[in-house]
Amino acid sequence: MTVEHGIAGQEAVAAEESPSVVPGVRVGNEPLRELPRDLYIPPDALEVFLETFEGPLDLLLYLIRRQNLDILDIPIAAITRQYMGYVEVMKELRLELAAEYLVMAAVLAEIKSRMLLPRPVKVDEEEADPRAELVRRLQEYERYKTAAEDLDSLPRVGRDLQPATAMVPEMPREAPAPEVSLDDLLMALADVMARAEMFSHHHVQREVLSVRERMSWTLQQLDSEQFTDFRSLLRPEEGKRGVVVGFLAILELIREALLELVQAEPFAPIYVRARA
Amino acid sequence: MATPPLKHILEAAMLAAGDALSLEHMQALFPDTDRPEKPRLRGALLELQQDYADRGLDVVEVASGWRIQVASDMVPWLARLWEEKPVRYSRALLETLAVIAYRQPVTRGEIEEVRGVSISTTIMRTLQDRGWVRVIGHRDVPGRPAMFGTTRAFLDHFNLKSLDQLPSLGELRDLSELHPELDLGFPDTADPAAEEAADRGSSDG
Amino acid sequence: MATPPLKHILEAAMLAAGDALSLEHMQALFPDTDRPEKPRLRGALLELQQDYADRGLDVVEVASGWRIQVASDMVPWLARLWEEKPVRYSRALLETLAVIAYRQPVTRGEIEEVRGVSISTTIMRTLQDRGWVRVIGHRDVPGRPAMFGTTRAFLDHFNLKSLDQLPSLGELRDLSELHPELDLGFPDTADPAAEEAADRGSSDG
Repeated sequence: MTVEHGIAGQEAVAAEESPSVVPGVRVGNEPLRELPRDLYIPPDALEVFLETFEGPLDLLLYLIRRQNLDILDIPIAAITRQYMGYVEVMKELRLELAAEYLVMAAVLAEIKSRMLLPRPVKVDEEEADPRAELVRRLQEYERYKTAAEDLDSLPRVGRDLQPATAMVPEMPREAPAPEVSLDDLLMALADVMARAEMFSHHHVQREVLSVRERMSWTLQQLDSEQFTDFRSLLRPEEGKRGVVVGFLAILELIREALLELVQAEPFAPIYVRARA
Repeated sequence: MATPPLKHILEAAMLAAGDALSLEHMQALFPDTDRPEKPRLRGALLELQQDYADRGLDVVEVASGWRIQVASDMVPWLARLWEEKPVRYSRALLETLAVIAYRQPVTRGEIEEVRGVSISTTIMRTLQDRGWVRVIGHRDVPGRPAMFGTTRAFLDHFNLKSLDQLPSLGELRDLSELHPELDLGFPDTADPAAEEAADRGSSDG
Repeated sequence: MATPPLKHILEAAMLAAGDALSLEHMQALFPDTDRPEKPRLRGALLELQQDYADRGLDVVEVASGWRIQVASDMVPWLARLWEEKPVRYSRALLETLAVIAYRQPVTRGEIEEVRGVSISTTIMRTLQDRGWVRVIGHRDVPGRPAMFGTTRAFLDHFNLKSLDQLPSLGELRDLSELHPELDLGFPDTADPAAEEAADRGSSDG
């Protein structure tokens, strides 16, 4: 019996007492007579136990740490055999066996075979220990596994601490009015116009917005009760263009039947009134 | 573990809960064997009340129990605590505003016709409350619907001197590029619709 | 209206917010003309910290600002305040979070390489839904995989001010650290494990 089997054997009291045939578990074509000797947990807890591994690296680390081995000096043959034992059990218990476990099995087998080969007398600097990559990955994984445990032990909200909150009676919330950019507005209009098919050929026209604006202004000057002097709606100080715009606005309003004109006699003052 | 003073346990509990706790609920914090009687709880709460005097916080009894709350004279100092996130206007509101700007004077019915959907009263009220839109008359048709137009405040907000400074509908079309069949000059655009249109254009011609 | 002491305004604000407030946010509580400088704010917060000593409440600084929280030694007394037990996180989730926290920016593929297993979409979604992890860019390699990093909310949740405060990662050691003296003279017999392996290899077969 090898050394690590000895250690495992001392731990594996439950495994030693296990029934000689594990029900329903077959390895290859043979029923599994015994659980792997290094299992130290009762077989009925095996499934739960195996499911706690976070992957092949986690399982390997467990095998190494359990025997107090230095991660830099893994007895690859022994570890490989133990690893394969667990993988076989996982397969037979029909645990959902991630492909990563099988990949790791292949990696271990390859390292084992390379270590069996006779080594050249002169060791090249380049020729690294075949375990190097595995050791690197194991250490890397172990760092983060430990980091995860550290993280879990940090005080955290909801478990170890709770932000303190006081009620606020009738809070006067000054909700600021939303900002709207001109781009937002124009995009909204482009959308609505597209929907309304305003852009189809025969509708495309030069919208004279100043006329529209002036129509609004003109309407605001008017009253449906009394007449307003037509001339007061045109503002010479705006120049020729301003007068034309004002005039067009009035014409447009008449066309839309929004106002009416009255002239008592030729050349008399023209009066305007909003149509009631 | 040493037991903290009762008033500090109650203080922490009320602040952790962030809401009122009944005396029964406070009692339930303790194991059966060490449950303080209600008079003791009340005593501790009154002590807390004294500790809190002049601190901007009150320990008060309300219908559902006791709670810690910000004192009313402190409230004005917190008014800006939540004001940082302005709400956003809905798409419907922006479209309505755009239609009013471009088609004024315009009635609600006319806006609905352009947009193809009905407009909620809330939207019209919001636009008027904001001071961007006002009623500028009534159309002389049955029902005398109000006609809306934009205001000076609207122009000011968008930093415009007059509505003329808004792009024309034609320029807007370019902005949206929604109808590429008009873009006959650029047959090599990636838009398949444009290519299709260009194809048709040549075979038609 | 008399101005209350600065520390009381800040206390009320933090308690009203029920969460961390940045110094900038605290400054914004005051009108432009009367905005306290950050050193003054810090001074007031340190005063508060002293006032709170031995009271079962802490004034702490975390990533997104300062908050008042129920001290951890008080939490056992409040355990019965909530019906539900605090959530336990799975090892898979914690390990994934640890790799992201220590190695950011990191792609999902890189996390999987470190952990030696594929990572479920559920875990990545949970971490993002909780707001602890977010996509902070894409690596410029084929497929442009998303790179993940942690957020302020992550630091806040674990009561940290910055990533510096995370416990330090373990050291990586090198194989050459082992038996260096043997490697010098007897390169071909230096490795006892290889011999052992050879032994067993033959007996296993």
